[in-house]
This record gives sequence, C-alpha cells and structure tokens, in this order.
Amino acid sequence: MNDKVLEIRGLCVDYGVGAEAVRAVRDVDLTLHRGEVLGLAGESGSGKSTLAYGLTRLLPPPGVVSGGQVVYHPADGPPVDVLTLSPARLREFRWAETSIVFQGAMNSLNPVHKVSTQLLDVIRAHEPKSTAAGRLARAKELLRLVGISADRLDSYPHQLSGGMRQRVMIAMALALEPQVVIMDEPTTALDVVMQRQILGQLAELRDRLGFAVLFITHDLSLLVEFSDRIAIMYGGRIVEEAPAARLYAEPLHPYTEGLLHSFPALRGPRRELTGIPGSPPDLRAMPSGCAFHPRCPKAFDPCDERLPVLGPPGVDDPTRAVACWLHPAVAPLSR
Amino acid sequence: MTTTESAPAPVDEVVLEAVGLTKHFPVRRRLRSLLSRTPTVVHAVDDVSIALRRGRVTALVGESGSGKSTVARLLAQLYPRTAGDIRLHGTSTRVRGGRPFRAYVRRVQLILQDPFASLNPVHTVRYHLTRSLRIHGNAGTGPDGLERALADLLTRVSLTPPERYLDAFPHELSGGQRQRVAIARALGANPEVLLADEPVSMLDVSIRLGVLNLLQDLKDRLNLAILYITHDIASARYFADDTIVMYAGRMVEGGDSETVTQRPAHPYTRLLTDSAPDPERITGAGADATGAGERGHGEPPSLIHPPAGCRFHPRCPHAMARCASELPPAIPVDDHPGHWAACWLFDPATVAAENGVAEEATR
Amino acid sequence: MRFLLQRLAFYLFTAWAAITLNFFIPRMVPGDPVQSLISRNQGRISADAIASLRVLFGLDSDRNLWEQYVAYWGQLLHGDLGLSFTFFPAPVSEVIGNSLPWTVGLVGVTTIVSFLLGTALGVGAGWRRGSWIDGLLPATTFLSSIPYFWLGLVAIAVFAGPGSFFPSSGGYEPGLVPAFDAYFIPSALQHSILPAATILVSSMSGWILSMRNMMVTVSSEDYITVAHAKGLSERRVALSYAARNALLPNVSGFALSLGFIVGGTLLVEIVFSYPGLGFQLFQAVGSKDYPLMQGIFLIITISVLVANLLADVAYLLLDPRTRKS
Amino acid sequence: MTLSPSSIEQVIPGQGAMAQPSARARRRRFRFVANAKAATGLAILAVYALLAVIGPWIAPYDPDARSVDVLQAPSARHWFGTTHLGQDIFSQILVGARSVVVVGLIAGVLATILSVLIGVTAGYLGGAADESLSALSNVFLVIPALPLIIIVASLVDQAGELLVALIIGLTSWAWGARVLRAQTLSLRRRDYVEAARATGERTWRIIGFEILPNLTAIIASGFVGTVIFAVMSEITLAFIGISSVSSWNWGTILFWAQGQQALAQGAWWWFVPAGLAIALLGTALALINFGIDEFVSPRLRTGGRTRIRTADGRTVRMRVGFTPVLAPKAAPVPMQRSADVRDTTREDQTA
Amino acid sequence: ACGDSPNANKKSGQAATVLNVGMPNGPQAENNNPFLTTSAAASLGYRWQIYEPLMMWNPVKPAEPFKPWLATKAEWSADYKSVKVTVRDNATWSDGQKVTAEDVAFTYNLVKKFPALNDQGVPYTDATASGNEVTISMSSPQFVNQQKVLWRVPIVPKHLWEKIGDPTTDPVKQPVGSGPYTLKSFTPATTTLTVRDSGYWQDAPKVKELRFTSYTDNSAQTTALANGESEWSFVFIPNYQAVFVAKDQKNHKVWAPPVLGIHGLYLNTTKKPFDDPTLRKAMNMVVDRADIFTTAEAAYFHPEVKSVTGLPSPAGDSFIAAEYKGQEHKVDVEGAKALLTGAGYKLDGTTLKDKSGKPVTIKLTDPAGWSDYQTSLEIVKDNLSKIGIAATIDKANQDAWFRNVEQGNFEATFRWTESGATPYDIYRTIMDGRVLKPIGTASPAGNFGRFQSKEATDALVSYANATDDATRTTALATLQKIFVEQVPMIPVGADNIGGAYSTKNWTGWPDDANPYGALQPTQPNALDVVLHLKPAAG
Ligand SMILES: Nc1ncnc2c1ncn2[C@@H]1O[C@H](COP(=O)(O)OP(=O)(O)OP(=O)(O)O)[C@@H](O)[C@H]1O
Ligand SMILES: Nc1ncnc2c1ncn2[C@@H]1O[C@H](COP(=O)(O)OP(=O)(O)OP(=O)(O)O)[C@@H](O)[C@H]1O
Ligand SMILES: [Mg+2]
Ligand SMILES: [Mg+2]
Ligand code: NI
Repeated sequence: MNDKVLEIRGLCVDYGVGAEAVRAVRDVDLTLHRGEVLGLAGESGSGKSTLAYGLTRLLPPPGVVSGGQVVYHPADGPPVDVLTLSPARLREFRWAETSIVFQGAMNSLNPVHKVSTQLLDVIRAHEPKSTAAGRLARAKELLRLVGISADRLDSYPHQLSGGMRQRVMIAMALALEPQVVIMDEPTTALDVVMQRQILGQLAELRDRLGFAVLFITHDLSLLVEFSDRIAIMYGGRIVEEAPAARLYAEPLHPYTEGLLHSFPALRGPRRELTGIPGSPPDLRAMPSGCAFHPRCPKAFDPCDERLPVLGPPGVDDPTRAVACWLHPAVAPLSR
Repeated sequence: MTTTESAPAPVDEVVLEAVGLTKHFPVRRRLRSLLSRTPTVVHAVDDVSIALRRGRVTALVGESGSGKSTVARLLAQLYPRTAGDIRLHGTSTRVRGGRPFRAYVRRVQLILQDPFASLNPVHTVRYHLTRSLRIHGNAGTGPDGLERALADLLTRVSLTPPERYLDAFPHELSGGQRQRVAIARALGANPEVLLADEPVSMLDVSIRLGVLNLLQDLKDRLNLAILYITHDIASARYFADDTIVMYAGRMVEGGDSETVTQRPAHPYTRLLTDSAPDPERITGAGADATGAGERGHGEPPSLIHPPAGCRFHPRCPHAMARCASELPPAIPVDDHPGHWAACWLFDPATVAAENGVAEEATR
Repeated sequence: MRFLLQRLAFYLFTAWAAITLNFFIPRMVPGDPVQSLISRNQGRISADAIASLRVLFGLDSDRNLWEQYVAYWGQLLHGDLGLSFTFFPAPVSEVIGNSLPWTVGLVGVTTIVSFLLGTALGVGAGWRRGSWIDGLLPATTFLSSIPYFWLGLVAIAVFAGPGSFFPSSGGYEPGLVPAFDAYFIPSALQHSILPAATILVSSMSGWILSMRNMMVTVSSEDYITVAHAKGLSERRVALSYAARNALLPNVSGFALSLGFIVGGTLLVEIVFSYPGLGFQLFQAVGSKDYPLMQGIFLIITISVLVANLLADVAYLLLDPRTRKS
Repeated sequence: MTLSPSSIEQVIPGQGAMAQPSARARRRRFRFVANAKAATGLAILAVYALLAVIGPWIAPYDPDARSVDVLQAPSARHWFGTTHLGQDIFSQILVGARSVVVVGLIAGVLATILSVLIGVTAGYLGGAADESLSALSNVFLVIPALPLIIIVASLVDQAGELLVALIIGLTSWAWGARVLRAQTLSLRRRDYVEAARATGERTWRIIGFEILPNLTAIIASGFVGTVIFAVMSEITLAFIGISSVSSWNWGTILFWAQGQQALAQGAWWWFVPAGLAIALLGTALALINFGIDEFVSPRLRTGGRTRIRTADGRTVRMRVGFTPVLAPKAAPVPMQRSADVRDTTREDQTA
Repeated sequence: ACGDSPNANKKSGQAATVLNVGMPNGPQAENNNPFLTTSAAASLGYRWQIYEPLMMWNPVKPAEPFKPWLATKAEWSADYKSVKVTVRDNATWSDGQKVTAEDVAFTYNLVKKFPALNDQGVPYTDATASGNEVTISMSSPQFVNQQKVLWRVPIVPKHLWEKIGDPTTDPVKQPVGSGPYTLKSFTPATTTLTVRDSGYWQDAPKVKELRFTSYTDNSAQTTALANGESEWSFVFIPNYQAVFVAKDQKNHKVWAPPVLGIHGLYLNTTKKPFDDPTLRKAMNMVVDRADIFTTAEAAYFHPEVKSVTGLPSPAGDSFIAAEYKGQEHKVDVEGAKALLTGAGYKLDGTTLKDKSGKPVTIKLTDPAGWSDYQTSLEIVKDNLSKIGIAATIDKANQDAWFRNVEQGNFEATFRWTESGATPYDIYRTIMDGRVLKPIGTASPAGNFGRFQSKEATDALVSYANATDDATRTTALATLQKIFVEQVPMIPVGADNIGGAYSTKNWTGWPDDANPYGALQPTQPNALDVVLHLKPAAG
C-alpha cells in the first residue's frame, strides 16, 4: 500500500503572466500513496483549490502552471508526467485515473442537462463498450451510494438542494473507479449524517479498490477522523505534513496549532477558542521569510528573513515534515 | 457599519416570526402528470414555525435537502409561500416587490448558501459591497467615506488588505473569500435580522471563528437577530442560543443549543450528533464510526411523496406503529424549559408505557 | 390545461390586435388602388379608366372604415380573403398560393441551412476564441453587411450570363409548368442555387455572431471545466455542454425567423425575379392592394405567432430553468 | 523576499513588480482597446463618424453637380469615377456617409434600447407585465417593417432621415426583445439575482446592473445586427426608390446605378464603392464586438492575450480545460530532478 | 408517368417556333379576362393574341385610316355619335363557332352594361346587330375616341360570355377568342400560348408558340433581353446601346416611335411668379430637350419633342398648325434673359429677381423612384440656373406626389399627358378648363397646373364636337397658339409605343422603314406584329 500513486514536485501555479502574475501555489511537494487519504487543510485562499486544479491542468485562464512536475504512477506501466501529456492522452487520463469533485457544486453541473445525462456520459466516454442498460444501472447504483433515490436521476440540477448536488458530483467522481480522487470541500453542504455515510462508503470503496483520495476541507475534526495523513497549507505552501493522529496530538507548526485551537468541539466542556490573530497574507505581497511570521506568536530571529524548508523535524521522525524554523529540517524531504 | 443605536429595545423581543410556514414546489415531470388533476409537488417546507429574537442566534440544522435554505428564502420573502405567515415585529407581511419589499429587506438580510452562484460574475467586489452600502445609506459621505466603509467591511471579514480584494472579480477569489464577500455584503445593510445560510461552510476554522465572533459581537452590540443555518453542529453549540433541527421539511426538535446538542431528544438529532466528526475518536478511516452508518441506514425520504406520520419513521430505530400514521406534534421534553421534540417517544402516554417496559429491560 | 388555454387566449388576443392593426395601417395611406395603378403605368392607362376601375374594385360605394372592418372580419371568418386589386379579380388566396411555395421553399431551406451552418461555425468560433474560425467572423460579417441586392446583382453580373449554368432570373425555366417531374425539379433547383447562395452568404453571419458570443460567455462557466475534467472528448464538451447551453438564444431566434420565412425576402425576389410572397407584398403596398396586403399580413401574422409559440416551447424544452415554478 | 529560482524567472520577467490596484483597475477599463480587432473596428467606425461630420466639407465636388466627364472610370480627377450625369461618385459617397451613419446608429441604438427595456423587463417581471409586453412585442413582430416604413413615409411628404431612423428603430426592436426576454427568464432565478434582490436593489437596477451585463453577448450581437439592418433598410428604401429622403446616401447612389444598369454598362465603379462602404461599416461593428468578450465574461480577461510564450520558445494557448504549462518540457519521466532543485533552493536560502 | 408531363417536350429547343416575350410586371395571377386592365392577359399583353378588335389602328401614324380586322368596314355617322361596322364572315372562335354580328353587339352591350369593363370610358348607349352589321351608338361625339371604340375593345363570344355570371370578376380560365392563339399553360411567371390548329381567318402565324414571361423589374427584364432570354419587350433600357444592343450588334434592336402623348414639366400657373406667361416662356426657352433626351431617356425612350406646339414628330406632324410648321424649340439663354429683362425681371448676378424684387426659386418634384424623371429634373435644374432661377429637387413619395399633383400642391413637376389619336388628348390634359379644380381639390382628369383659359376650353369642346374638318383645324390652331404663347406646360419628350427586340430568331418587326404598327407587346398592334414575323433565315 505504500507505493506512490501521485507525486507532486515543486509545483508552482500562477494567475496571469508577466507583471500581473499572482503566485497562488509555491513550490509544493506532495506525495499521494496508493489507497491513502491525504487531507489538505489550510487557510482559506491559501491555494488548495488552485493546487487541485493545477495538478490536473483544469485551471481556467489566466491560471498557468509555471513550474514543477506531477508524476502519476499507474498501477501498471511506467510513470507519466501529467503536465506533459498531450491533450488527447490527458483526456483519457482524466476521470479514468484521476477524478475531481469541485468546490461549488451548483456550477459544476450543467443546468440544462438532467442529472442522468451528466452521469451517464462520463461512463460512456470512457467505457464506450458498455451497454445503455448497464450504464443506467450503474448510475442508479452510484446515486444510491450517495444516498439519493434513483428517481432523482431525471431531475435537473436546480431542482436539487445544495447537498444533493454535491452528492451527485461525488457519485460522478466515483463512477469510473479512478486511482486518485481529488475532492475539494465535497461535504460542505452535507449534513453530518450524510457526510459520514458518504465518507464511510468512500472508505469502503477505497479499501476495495485501493484508490487514493486527496481530500480538501476545512473541517479539521472530519479530517483528523477520516484521513491518514494531513497536509496544512498556508500562503501557497505546504507548511506541515504528518499522519493525522500525530498532527492532531502534536502539531509542530504554530499555524497548525492555531487551527487546532480554533474549532469548537461538539462534545465535552465548552472550551475557549483562541483562534489565530492577524489576517491572511496578501499573495501579491508575501511577507519575507516564513509567510506566517507576522502572525506567529513564536516568531523569532530567522523567521522574517529566511524561508524555512519543508522537511522532517528530526532524524527519528521521517513520517512527518514541517516548514518552520522552530523545527528546522534535518534533511530535504525524501520519500 | 454605524454603531449608533436607537433606544435599546427589549432584548428577546421577537423580531421575525414564521408561523406554520409551508412551501411546496410544483414539479412537472411527465406529460402524463400534466393531465392529471392533482399537481405533483415537492414538500420542501411543511408547517415550520420559528421565532427570531433580538440579540439571539437561532441555529437551524438538519439533513441536507430538508428545506433549510427554503425556510431562509421564505423568510427573506424571495419565494411566495404556500401557506403560513411571516410576521415582522408582530405584523404579518407578505411583500412581493417594490418599496415594501425594499423596506423589508432593509431589516432582514439574507446570505445565500452558495457563494459561487450568489455573486454576479460581471461585477467586482467593490460593486457588490458599494451597492449594499449605498442602498441602505451606509456609504458614508463622499468618496473617502465610501472607501473607508468598504475597507472597514472587508477588514471585518478578514479580507485584508482590502485593496487586494476590492477590484477583484468573484472568479478571482477562493471559495472562502467569496463567502466572506457575501457576508460583508449582508453586513453592509445594517439589518435587524440576518438570515445566514451556511455562511462559513467554506472558511477555514480560524477565519470561521473570526467571522462567527464578529457576528456574535454584532448580535450583542446591535441586538441583531440571527438565523444561522449550518451543518456544523459544534458551531451551533458554541455560537447559537437556540437550535432547531429540521428533517424532510419539518421541524423535529428545538430548544436551547446546549441542551439540543448535548442531550438530543429526537432520534434524528441523536443520529446527527452521533455522526458529527470527533477528532478525539481518531479511528483512521471513520468507516466503523460508532455504527452511525448503520443507524443512519436508509435513504432520505422522497419529498414528493413524503412518508405519512413522522417523516423519520422509516429510518427510526425506535419507530412504533403509531409513528407511521400519526404526525407527532411538538411535545415538550422536560429536561430543560423550551426544549421540545416532535416525536411520539415523548408523548406522556408513550413515556409512561415505555418506562415500565424499559425498566423491566434494564433490570 | 389551464396553462395551455391561457397561452391560447394570449395568442388569440395578439392575433386580433395584429390583424386589426394590419387592417387599419394600409388604409391610412393617402391614395387608392386606382390612383396607384394609373401612376405606375405612367400614362399607359388612360385617366378615362379611373371611373371604370373604381367600379371594378368596388370603391364606388362609400362604406366607412368601421363597416369595412366588420365586413372584413365577416369575410375572414368564412375563410375568404377577398379579391386582389392588382390581379383583379384573382382571389387573394390564389395569389398567395402561387407564391407561397416558392418563398417557403427557397427562404425556408436557406433559413434552415443558414442557421445550421452559421450556428456550427459560431460554435467553432466561440469555442476556439482567437483561432482561424474566429477570424472568419469579420469576413462573414463583411459579406452579410453588403446590401443584399448588391450581392445578388454582382453575383448575377459575375456568374450568370449567356451560356452560364446559373440562370439570372426566375424560379424555373420559362415555359415549364410547375409539376413534380424530371424537367421541372432540376430546373427549379438550378434556378435556386444563386439566390440561395447569396441569401446564405448574407444571412449566416448573424447566426455566427450570436452563437459565438454565447459560446464565449458559456465556455467560461464552471461546468465546462468539469466537463473537461470528466475527460469527455473535446467534441462532446464543445457540443453537448457548451453549445447546448449557448444555443438557447439562437434557437429562439431561429424559431422567430421561421415566422418570417413566409414574409419572403423582397430583395431576393426583386433581384432574381423569384416568384415569392415578398415581392407580392411589396407590390401590394405599392398599389394599395388592401385585400392582398391583408392576406399576406394574415399569413405572416399566423406564422410569426406560431413561430413564437415554437420559440416559447423550444425555450421551455431546452432550458429547464425557465419552467415556471 | 527570497524567490525560489525556477524556470519561471525567465518566463515572467518582473514577476516581483507590484502593480498598484488602482492602476490595475484603470487598465481593466481600457483593456477593451487593447484588443487589436476591436481597435481596428473602432478606428473604422471613427473614420465613418468623422466622415459623417466633415464629409460634406471635404467632398471635392458638389455631389449634384453635373460635369462633362460622363460615366468615367476612376481617375485622379474623379477617384471613384462619375455617373451618367457626370457627377462625382466620391463626393456622393462622402456626402452620403452622414445619412447612413446617422440612420444606422440612431435606429440601432433606439431598437436596442427598446428591445432591452421591453424584453428584459418582461422576462424579469413576469406575470401580467410579461404578458402585456410580450403581446406588444408580438404585435410589433408581426407588423412587417418594410411596408410600414413605406406607408409611414408616404404619410409624410418629406420624410427626413431622422424619421426614417425612428421608424426603422421603432419597428425592429421586437425580435431582440423576444430573444432577450427568453434569456432573462433563465437568468432571473440565478442566485446572484436573488442575492441582489435580497440586498434590496430596486427592480430597475437589478435589470440594469445584474441581468443586463450578463446579456451583453446577446445585446451586442443584436446591436450589430440592428445597425446593419437599419443601414440596410435605409439603403434598400432608397434603392427600391420609395424613400423620400432628398439628401444623398449610399442607397441613393445605388439606386441611380441600378436605374442606369451600371453593372450591365460595365460601370462597376458606380456600384462597387457604396456596397463596400456599407459592408465595411458592418464589419467595423463586428470587429468591435470582439472587444466586448471581456466585458461579457470577466474570466476571459487574460490581459488581452490568448497565447503566451514559454521559456523554451513554445507558444501555448490559454484555454479552458487545458491549463498551459510554462515550464520547459521536462525530461521524460521517471525523472530525478527533485534532488538538484532542492539543492539550489537551499543554496539560495543560506546565501 | 414521365411522358405525360406538360413539360415533356419543352426542352426540344428547335429554333424559330417559339417567341419569348417579356414584360417587367412581376408575378401574375391566372386571369385572362380581356376587359380587365389588371388581368395577366392585359398586363402581359397576350389578350390581343387571343381576342381581336374590330379594326387595327396604327398609333405611330395616327392620322392614317384604320385597317379592317374582325370588321371589314366601319362607318361613322357625321356627328361621330354612332358607328356601323360590318363583321367579317370568315372568322371563327377557337372552339369552332362562327364569329357573328351578335357577338360584336353582345360585346359592346356588355361593356355598356358593366361600367367596370369600360376601361376607355366611352359613353356607349346601345349596340344592335342586323345581319352582319352592327350599329354602336354613343351619347356624345367620339371623333377623338375612334380608336377607343374600334381598336380597344376585344370582341368576345356571346355563347360563352352569356353564361358568365359576373364578367367583372371572372378570371376566364379558358379563354376562347377569335385570334390565332389559344392558351396553353399559365404560371405566375410565364404564360404560354400556342397557335390554333385551324380556323383562323387569316394565314396562321409562323410563330407556333408565344411565351409571355413576367420579370419582376426593369433590370431583370433588361438582363433577360441582353442575354437573349427575352426576344421582345417594352422596357426602359438605360444606355441601351451598351446594355442591350452591344450584346448582339446584329440582332438586338430598339425602336421607339413616338405617339400623341407627351411628357413635360407642368408649372403651377397659380403660384407666383409662375402665373406670368413671360416667365414660363423664358423657362421654356432654356430647357435643353436634347440633353434630357440623351441623358435621361437614353436617347430613345421619350423621343424629343421638337415642335413648339408640343406635338411629337412624326405622329403629330399632320396636326401642326400652319403658323408653327417648322418652328422648333432651341435653347436660347440670351433670348430668355432678354425676354425677362424686358418684362421687368432683373438678373442680379446669378439670381433672377421677379418684378417685386424677390428672387425666383422653384421646387421641382417627382417620385423618388422614377429615375428618368429625376434625371430630367436634374437637367432642368441645371438649365434654369442659367437664367438665375434656383431650383431644388424634391424626391417625393409616389403617393404623396400623386396626391399633391392632382390637388395642385406643387410648383413644377414632370408628368405625362393622356395620349390618343389626335392632339386633343395632349391639350386637354394640360389646358382643359372643364376639369379645372381649386387648389386642394383633386383633378384626376388633368389640368394639374390649374391653367385658366376660357378660350382653350372652348377650343377643346369645339374640336371634340365638330362635325367638319375646318372647325377642327381652327380649334386645334387656337389650342396650339395658346400652348405656345402661354406655356401652360413645358413639353419635353413624347411617349412611345416601341420596344426592344431581337432579330436572331424572328424578323419582320416594324421599324422606321416599315412602321406598320406599334411595337409594344401589350398594344392591340402586337397581334399584327406577330403575324408579320418570319423565322430568321439560316
Ligand atoms: N483568477 C485569479 N486571479 C488572481 N488571483 C486569483 C485568481 N483565482 C484565485 N486567485 C487567488 O488565489 C488564491 C488561492 O485560491 P484558491 O481558490 O486556491 O484558495 P483555496 O485554498 O481553495 O481557498 P478556499 O478554501 O477558500 O476555497 C486566493 O487568494 C485567490 O484570491
Ligand atoms: N425550485 C425548486 N423546484 C423544485 N424543488 C426544489 C426547488 N428548490 C428546492 N427544491 C427542493 O426542496 C427541498 C429543500 O431544498 P433546500 O435547498 O431548502 O434544502 P436545504 O435544507 O437547504 O439543503 P442543503 O443543506 O443541502 O442545502 C429539496 O428536496 C429540493 O430538491
Ligand atoms: Mg477552494
Ligand atoms: Mg441549503
Ligand atoms: Ni414614360
């Protein structure tokens, strides 16, 4: 289970070119292992969605991928750099190997097509040999998977509630049983019962099919519970990466720590929520050194001058990495 | 936002009230149904009564598709209602447009659920916010005043530096940023009632906290009445004074937030709280999370042909024969004043009958 | 059912208003059929004929407008369109019947082809903004901005002429009698090529332009990105997702344009001496042929209203969001 | 601020330079002109507008004046040749520009305004307002424009071009109104419209500022269409000899050319310039239409560029669904580049 | 089956059996009623190929005697109130029945009974047949209308027309006449006639089939003529040398003999200062008719009127009074200036001032679409500027123009006169005091310029009612004198009844050398022309 399926190296994504360019994702290294759920959390506007779209080359103009590699390791066959694929190959690759659930589900569904049409055509596109009846049966099954009754197949997107639309998108993402599923806040509009049900299904399917999930959400408690590893983004960079439980129990980066002190808990006594003082950085004028230093309660000397590298904080702990001068990297992250 | 406040009205005064609110959407599905006499409808909201009080936050939680957004839109008078009444300060209002409608929205502001759809793609953030300020006379005087008001609004929702966002188009913003613009826009109106439909769902926890604190602060200082629709029950616990739970277009439980979230009465609420993610539980993949998956088994009901009786009964582990036929009224739960549940389990008769059996069983 | 009845009432009302207007407008014009007949013939009809023509057209009896209006409705309800003045005493229905098939044939076919072709090109242009198809647009607009008669006359000057395959005028070889046979049909087709081609050239760019603009608007929507993400073929994304959504205004435009087919294209008919309704209408207006004018107006009214209904229905079918809740 | 050195530096010079927000906003406003096609269109239109104003003054001859140069081909003396009366065609074109431009624009603007007002209002308001406005546009749709123009023109002895423009404008809005109404129907339930309503915007403002911008695509193509239609109508009226406009316009020129069978006589110069001048006017409008893309959809505001060059000299197109990759084509995978990237990074940081 | 198609033999294009006639009249409706001006038969002219008149008259030589046709003889009473015709006995209808005097009497009684059919407006009172003679009576003298009675009325078979309920609304789908042709097929664009198998009273024509094609407008008709599609038509061809003749120098011909009807500039004689005959005279002196003829009328269409009496040559030659014989218009700017200065006008630089010192300006008006008139006006404008009169041209709407001219609301306009067998029609259109109406009231019959002269009116009456030639000559001389001296209208060109034709397939057309009839396909003469045609040699 521990082999890589998707390897992101030094990925940089810009909006615009030339003087107006805004760098939204900076030098991101991230590895997704087969069958793993990698949670991605972080500041709103820190580039999570940009990362997700950038690596699949779905960023609308003026987005450009300005550097790096995205290497996909298929179950069989040699690895490929997704960024260098020809459009035709890319199209085959998409959804069959990597599917993606977008943030903002209303706009992800074509308002003039029925749900069924949109579900079926992805199957037909990639499995041209399938029969119509087979496809329909599959579509119904997929909807059932996400808890929507099959009679909703004939609905148009605007007749569904926000949550239903999101579920339809999730169902669609699973339709071809891809190796990698990227989910950008897939459960924001879902009630917790449904959320749990779907994630449960997802976990079950993952166990069965062995796909990996890049799971983007703000719901830290969900993330901790659901994912194997968590990466935290801030200002376009990954600032910390660790197994879920470790991260929750022992956050190293002050930003992560701040996040963990910001969410309310349902159970137990009401605790004081401290939050993170200050405001998010401006992508156009990033602070020098560590981008978090102006807000960091523990900032010290090198923080405002030198950029900390993401790397394991100690030789003994190769499973996690952090980019903070409090825990300087002992070696470049190598996996 | 101005902080000038008129003579403090009594806290707890009901500002906006819904009584027996009902909304059915007609659906035309087949040619066949065109000819049939009875139109098919989606029972999106049935008999919902909510009172929003000055200086209080009322949370509305519930399953997705249960009609929360519809309630919010009904309260904002964006949809005509099928039945029921909406009272602003006790007077029944039904406004379709024009001056009365604008007078209404000046007092009642809605934040729509989907920030991807609710910002006009052709306008900048500046336009959206300026309009809101202008319409409600909060734009200050002169261009400088407006500029200051705009910067102020953006700073409140942590969109800093404001200049970076003022001239941005919606598509240049991340989901969370859009959501904050939507909030800022509603705040620009300086309303009495804020109907916030999942206002922070796309924000990271730290900003979410900031925004909720901001709302709390406004509520306290300006005695705002807030309807807070959310899926994040934990935040309802922290942020809301009262919580109402909806299921399939109906209210199933209501009461003080702490009580509802800590001692849920209705089986659906219990299911909800049990399902809520809990980092303390760290189980890795959540597949076997307390059997919630098992208990929540079953599909959400069809709203076109909703189940008779209690709408939850097909999925309810405690369902009784009666549940399938009789609609449970709001029955007070005696653990806390104001706590009620629409469930036959709390009918004194049932309680009495069950009690005996239950005690038998535990022994 | 109620909805349908309501629509029907609405269309009936519109039809009534339009027909009434079309009754009164021509009668507000100074001059009468006799006068215009004389003036068109510049002296070849003697002024002595005035009296006889007035008797002939029944203009000698002094009925006021209102009585005429009532009588007109009476006739109309009996399906009687009256007698044309210009071709007196040919019944209006016959005059219309003679020209309508030609108009519908030529203009109808070219409208459809032009819509299909223009829309297809518009899809291409909008989908690949900035590509060569997009670059085609100024060229096609250029062609369509050329006054139609200019284009037609130049086409005749260049392509038609003695010995050319393209006849310069008429709907078929003079001397042939309209019939579905091996002589007539090829001749009719041959005669329609040049007019059809010029109509196409001059009408296509409108479709291209509007389709392109809508495509551009639509192609930046999120669901297009999603369609790409789904790995659908470029064609499917462009057609089934982008074009399908962008098509809506064009389709309603198309439905409307169907209504104008029967109105014909006056200039085509003038330039190519094509036997169509447009020229009849033009002549009728020129010669104050009220019955013919009204007859043609009636046909136009009906077809425009039907087309409108089609447009409504098309929108309802194509865009589920417009279905009333 | 330390930048991680990567290939981007070469691609995007001045990456660090900060653009002032206000300057950015200002640039946005004029980006319209940056589009080469739109600029060309605007330039042509400007020339026409200029001609409309000064045409009569710069015309070398009196367009009515007869001369001994009868039916002559273009020459240095008569740039566009002469008519059968020896009139200078170039002067006629210059003098005729005003009428064409005035009628085209007035009628086009009038029809567009009416269609927007009526179509969008009907679509947005719905109900009885919709029904009555729709009925109105249906009635106007049914009234055939050309006969009506002929009829109205005959009611007035001396129909000026303003009247012609008004009639054309008043009779040609209905089509646009229908199309706009239909599109508005689908826009009015969009969330952002509801949001604007919930903010308390007045109806006219919602129509004007929330819905209208999203209809720009249709309005623009409609406007181009109506202006062309208006110009055509005017010219056609003159051509078939029924308009009573006394002044010169290009249709009058064509009327004379046709009356004298210019083409059959081989006098192409009599026929060609007016036709091309009209066509060029239409083309200018279509070109300007390209500039509105970025208004229609702010997402398309890519700095006016649809193509960008990468460091290694490739040209990539900005397109939806296939984000361009600026990095030079990497070595075939599997690659071991990561190590040295990291090395340089570290060097930089320690420097 | 295919063989049954009416089009089956169409493609066999052996030369010289078919004659293609064209008219620029737009699509037609099937209507062969010979009495109705609006019928296709009248509009395209084929009614005269099917139905025949009693006598043939040559408008090119109006003073020549009538040629016998269906009637062998026509005798007018001295007062011209009745005419006795002798019907030929060898004529048959195309259904085989004999043409009888009964038929002729029936026809005239029909026209009398239905005013709607009386498109010549002749006041018939009665027609009676006896033997092979018919006496047709009218209520007033018809000296000036002889051709309207004998040449303009198509004779129809009684046995068929009796049965027609309302001859004014019957389209006569199957026309039966005494002429050499019968209707073969009708389409809105083309009507085809074939020659009768037998029974025509003269030699059957060589043209076996006549195709009358209706083109939508002049330019389409001209194109068809130029490329040989049409072999005969009547249409205005601008620069006909280049456009038509040059396309086939040898065969393409145009012949446009003038008739007794003219076109000219009507002046409103009630509008100051044009109520002054001196001014009108001066204007008449500067109008360049030759220029108008060559430039506006392509040097053929409205033949230049040279005689000062306004009568075209040669048609009017025999009517010109002795004192005006040989007197021709010529442009005389100096003379005009002298005349004006003599009458108290002042030429102030380039502006003519009238007696009260006001500059003389004039508005010339004509329908916008009539390009030859408009060109003429351009020239007139130019001419008038020579004597300091500033003219403006108003391109009017046709209906408005028509109304304004009839009501006298104009200053000057180009228009036609009636035409007929004598100059009477020209002069009555211009000067008839009997139809004089106040300004604002329509006078459709003529005198648009509101010319007031009792003398002229009396002369007109006397000319029409005279029973002897001497009275007529005197009356006509008086009319000419008034016309020349008072210039109620400036005559410019004559009407023509010519046409364009091709000798490629058919020869024998009338021309200057042999002007046996009018060359217009819609005139009764057309039948005579067709009968003259012979296949071209070779
Ligand atoms: N077209 C654009 N032009 C300029 N900046 C943009 C553009 N699109 C996005 N951005 C900026 O890029 C940054 C990253 O956006 P992204 O959507 O990736 O954030 P995110 O991490 O997904 O946030 P959220 O959790 O709120 O969705 C944001 O600050 C946003 O403002
Ligand atoms: N315009 C409409 N036409 C028909 N049905 C509708 C319409 N709008 C909403 N519905 C239906 O009404 C029900 C309630 O929808 P609503 O959006 O209020 O749910 P919600 O509680 O907000 O859900 P979520 O939490 O997923 O946003 C859903 O079943 C939905 O399908
Ligand atoms: Mg995002
Ligand atoms: Mg909702
Ligand atoms: Ni003439």
